Amino acid sequence: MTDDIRTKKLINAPEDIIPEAIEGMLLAHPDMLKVEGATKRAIVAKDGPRDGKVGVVVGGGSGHEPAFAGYVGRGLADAAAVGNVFASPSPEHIMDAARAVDGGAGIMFLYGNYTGDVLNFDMAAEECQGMGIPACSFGVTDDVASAPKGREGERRGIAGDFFVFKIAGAAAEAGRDLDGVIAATKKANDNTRSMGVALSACSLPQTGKPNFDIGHDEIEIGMGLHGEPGMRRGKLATADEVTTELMAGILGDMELGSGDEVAVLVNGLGATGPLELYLLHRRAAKILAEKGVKIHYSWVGEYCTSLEMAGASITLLKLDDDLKTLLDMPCKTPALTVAG
Amino acid sequence: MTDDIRTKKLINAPEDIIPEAIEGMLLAHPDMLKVEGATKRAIVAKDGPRDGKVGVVVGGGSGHEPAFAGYVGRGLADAAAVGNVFASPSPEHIMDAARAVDGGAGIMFLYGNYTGDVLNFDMAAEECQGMGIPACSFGVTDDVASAPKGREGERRGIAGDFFVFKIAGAAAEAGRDLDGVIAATKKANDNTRSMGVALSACSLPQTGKPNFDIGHDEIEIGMGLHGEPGMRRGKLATADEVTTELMAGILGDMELGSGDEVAVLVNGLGATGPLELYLLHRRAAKILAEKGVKIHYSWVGEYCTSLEMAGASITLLKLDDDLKTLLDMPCKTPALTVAG
Amino acid sequence: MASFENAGSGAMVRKVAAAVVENRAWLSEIDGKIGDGDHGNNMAKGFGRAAERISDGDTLDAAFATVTDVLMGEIGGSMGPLYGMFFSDMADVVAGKERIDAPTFAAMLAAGAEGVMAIGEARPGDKCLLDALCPAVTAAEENAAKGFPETLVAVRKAAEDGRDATVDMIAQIGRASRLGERSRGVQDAGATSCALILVTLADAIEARLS
Amino acid sequence: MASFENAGSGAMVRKVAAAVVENRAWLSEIDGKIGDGDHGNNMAKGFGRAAERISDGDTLDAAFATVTDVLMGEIGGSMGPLYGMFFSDMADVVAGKERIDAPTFAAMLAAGAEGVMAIGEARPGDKCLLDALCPAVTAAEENAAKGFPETLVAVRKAAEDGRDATVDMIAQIGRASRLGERSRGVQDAGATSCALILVTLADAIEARLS
Ligand SMILES: Nc1ncnc2c1ncn2[C@@H]1O[C@H](COP(=O)(O)OP(=O)(O)O)[C@@H](O)[C@H]1O
Ligand SMILES: Nc1ncnc2c1ncn2[C@@H]1O[C@H](COP(=O)(O)OP(=O)(O)O)[C@@H](O)[C@H]1O
Ligand SMILES: [Mg+2]
Ligand SMILES: [Mg+2]
Ligand SMILES: [Mg+2]
Ligand SMILES: [Mg+2]
Repeated sequence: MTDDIRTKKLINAPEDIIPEAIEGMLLAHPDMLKVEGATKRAIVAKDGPRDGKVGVVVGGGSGHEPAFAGYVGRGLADAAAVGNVFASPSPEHIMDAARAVDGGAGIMFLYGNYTGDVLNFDMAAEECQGMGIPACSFGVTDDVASAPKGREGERRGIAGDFFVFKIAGAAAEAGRDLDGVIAATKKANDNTRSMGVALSACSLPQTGKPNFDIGHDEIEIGMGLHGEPGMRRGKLATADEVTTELMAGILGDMELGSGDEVAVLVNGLGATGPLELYLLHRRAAKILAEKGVKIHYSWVGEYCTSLEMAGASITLLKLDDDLKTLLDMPCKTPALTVAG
Repeated sequence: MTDDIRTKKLINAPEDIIPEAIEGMLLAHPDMLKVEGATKRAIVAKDGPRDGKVGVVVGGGSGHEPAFAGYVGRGLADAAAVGNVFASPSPEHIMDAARAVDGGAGIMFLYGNYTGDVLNFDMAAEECQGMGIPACSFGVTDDVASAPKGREGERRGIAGDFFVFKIAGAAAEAGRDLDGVIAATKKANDNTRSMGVALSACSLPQTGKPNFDIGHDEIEIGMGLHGEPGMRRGKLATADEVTTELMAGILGDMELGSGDEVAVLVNGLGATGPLELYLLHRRAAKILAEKGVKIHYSWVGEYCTSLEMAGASITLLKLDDDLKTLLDMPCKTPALTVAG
Repeated sequence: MASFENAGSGAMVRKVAAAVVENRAWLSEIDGKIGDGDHGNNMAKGFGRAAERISDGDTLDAAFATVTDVLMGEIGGSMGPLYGMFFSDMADVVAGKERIDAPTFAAMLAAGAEGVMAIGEARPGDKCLLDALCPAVTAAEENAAKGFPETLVAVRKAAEDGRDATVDMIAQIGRASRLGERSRGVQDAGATSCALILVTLADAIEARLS
Repeated sequence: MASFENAGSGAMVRKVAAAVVENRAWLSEIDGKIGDGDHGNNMAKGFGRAAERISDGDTLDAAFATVTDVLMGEIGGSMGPLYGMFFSDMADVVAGKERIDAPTFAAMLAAGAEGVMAIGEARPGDKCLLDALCPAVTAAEENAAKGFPETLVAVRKAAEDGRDATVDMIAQIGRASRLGERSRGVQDAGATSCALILVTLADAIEARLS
């Protein structure tokens, strides 16, 4: 009996969920988005790609909405390659996106650093290079919980994607060449650190089962974006205590001192809403204030999710003048509008 | 044993959740928001209220984030009065908001039509009038599931708040006088219809218990924003079937025909994310297309929630030229930015 | 005829508050069945805070005024205005009185019920707190001439019977009014808290009389 | 020496695909313990679609190429490129051959393993599909001279032992590599699907030989 209990979701056939969601998304944002290519997995900005501009292609598995297609639009990503739930898009999906945004100035591929994404985007980048299109494949590595200091390159990409994508998109929009976009992206990634916590599991539409077990009074500190286990399983604690632990993980890994400036992202994983997220932001802001670190801007909401998981992550982007300028540049996408 | 199982939330003491969330919200958006008044429950736009402009005050219980304080900012609401979880703000909370936004041109109070909100906002409006400030207390009544045709005035306000607030805010921003703002608000409310569905219960921070029971294969059609039962309990159905039923409820209650234009809001209640919401939008858009109804603009995301409830609602706003102009006017708030 | 001193009534109101706080979980649970599950939270927050500001020696009207201030100023929700007016209008009747006898008590309850009806526009039979309150008013008025002990017995019984009768009613007011037949079979939360308040107050008065 | 005809091998690959689809839930479940719980979904989607496009009469290389096309073109994920290269590099070895004997089979598996290592940069011992695959390659190479029957017995055993050995390993690659000691005690999902593929293929070859 209990084996029959599946997580309730508002879906049709599980195997159709991605093409149908893409269709619904295009119908919702016809002013901003279109789909290009035979695979129908490349969502392209109507008002983005143009001759002489570096094409910015983001992507990854589905289930992280609004990432990744929600960040497609003028001033941010030119296209997103949309994979199946929790699975990287294929090289063909990615190439559909790349072809649509190629403006002769090269392609910047951006995604979270997971084996599948690295393999598929790297293959697409090689294919571009084979066609004479300069291309860079770049995996975001913001999750401090996923590998120790000194092994930063092995880290996963989680909500820090948001900042790295924004910076890369703005650099391309500003007319920088591929090397310039790569330099800005790399700096943004080097300056971004995140850590998350999960309170409940999510379940994949295909299986309908929680994809890990967690006790009714437990939390997983350092949980990944796909329900991968984190650093430790602990007892549920207060918002202040949890935030203090997440901030300790982040601050222990980056140099931040009095007079420095950061952007803050408090991100909900799916079932944790603004009421709770603002409690986390409150504590994070106090910790930063105590260190004399200034907050340039904060985003609090759902920017990179794990289906319906309960939990949150905190991300800091350490700013310099250039990063600040790029972060503040206008953009218009379904998930983020920065007004000019 | 099982009696000890509480819904996990990232909070500190439950009784502190609202003041702490307000603190975190102000620390996150110091460019847009400030708090005014002794009760510390009035969140006021930094760049909103001004002499000669009608002051727009929205409000209601907490737990519906980003409603209501998320809609405070230039071009939308001038202030929000923030109640406890699922409980209207008190007349004193509301008066703190009213005093902060009074620019000599009167006050427009907007909230969802619930006994508690009506009582408290009406008392505040009377108090304003007693002080010589013209004021209108207006409850949004968009939920077709909550009372039959002919008894529209008894209906609840759910996600339709979003459209009615936006129109009222834009009318005030455009410099209309109180009568003009009331007329636009009334027309927006008359032209707005919503219907929702719940898949799971939410739980209040104080009790930590699901606030209603629902079987693992059941849905509640017409569910209110606070877990109030809806029109019928049914078996879980596909996204297309559920959308068809919600749209039938809405379209059966408003006159919409070929050539008409609408704005669409597909709203997640808390734990239902964009992947599922876009499936609902897909079906809704097809139904509208079959009727020859044009979509002017769609919003898909979490705009008015019920804590961590799983489920969604669909809202249509039937547009005329004036409503379209007001809807498209720029605004800048934590939850909604419309670029100019 | 039996009566009690107005001064020194604060302790009674604190007993009422303690009963509300004690029943917080239960009141929220029944509100969850056909409402939004917060009645106990709202009530406990309001009465809990009020109790902190009431001294045992306060007059009844002063203690009631404190309850009103907290409900109307800080609590909001439906209960802020409804119980706020209830206690405020009751306070007006006893304000300035040395002692309170049964007829005064009956007049006080009647004024409170009028206050609730004036602001909330509900009636007995709507499945709301008036279904406990109005029968209690009638019982008080009908028994006041017989003195306090009989009056209190009658008030308690009327409030509890009225509360129990809400089980079979269809809600006509508040959140549950949208449910039609589905609202039947569940006891009303507001009638439950109202009966609790009236019974606890009656018990406290009885204790002071003897 | 025993061998089988290259043409007509499509049916064998469809059997492999059927085994993968059948084990979808199980493969996802073990991936959920230290991964993201989707291994069975990814694999079943890819192999299920490929099976629809493979005819029983296809050559082994043609059938493998179809699997590769679906995995690389439509499936993505980690398995798209990893198993994509596996089948693509195996296809290269048998392409154009009339019949396939045990040494060719061994060479084919070896090329597949090289392909996986070239793209994924993992090694046996990392707790991944190579822990089933590489021992199977070695077993095939060591037994090929003895003929197909012995080779298939050895390959099956090596793949299953290799799969079982992943339980005690600490993951060094993929999602689980961030877990350190916490990744121990759980069987690797990729090694499980790889053993399943190898065992099913060996069974199918055995059936064709006899
Ligand atoms: N207009 C009214 N007049 C009298 N009592 C009412 C009215 N509306 C609601 N009630 C009472 O309020 C109770 C619910 O109170 P509570 O849960 O605190 O408020 P809310 O419904 O706003 O969450 C109902 O059980 C009912 O007895
Ligand atoms: N670099 C690699 N080389 C070989 N196998 C790998 C590698 N990375 C991961 N794997 C295998 O992939 C399996 C997980 O596959 P799957 O769940 O489909 O992909 P993902 O981890 O992207 O969700 C692991 O169990 C492991 O055996
Ligand atoms: Mg995956
Ligand atoms: Mg309430
Ligand atoms: Mg209630
Ligand atoms: Mg996996």
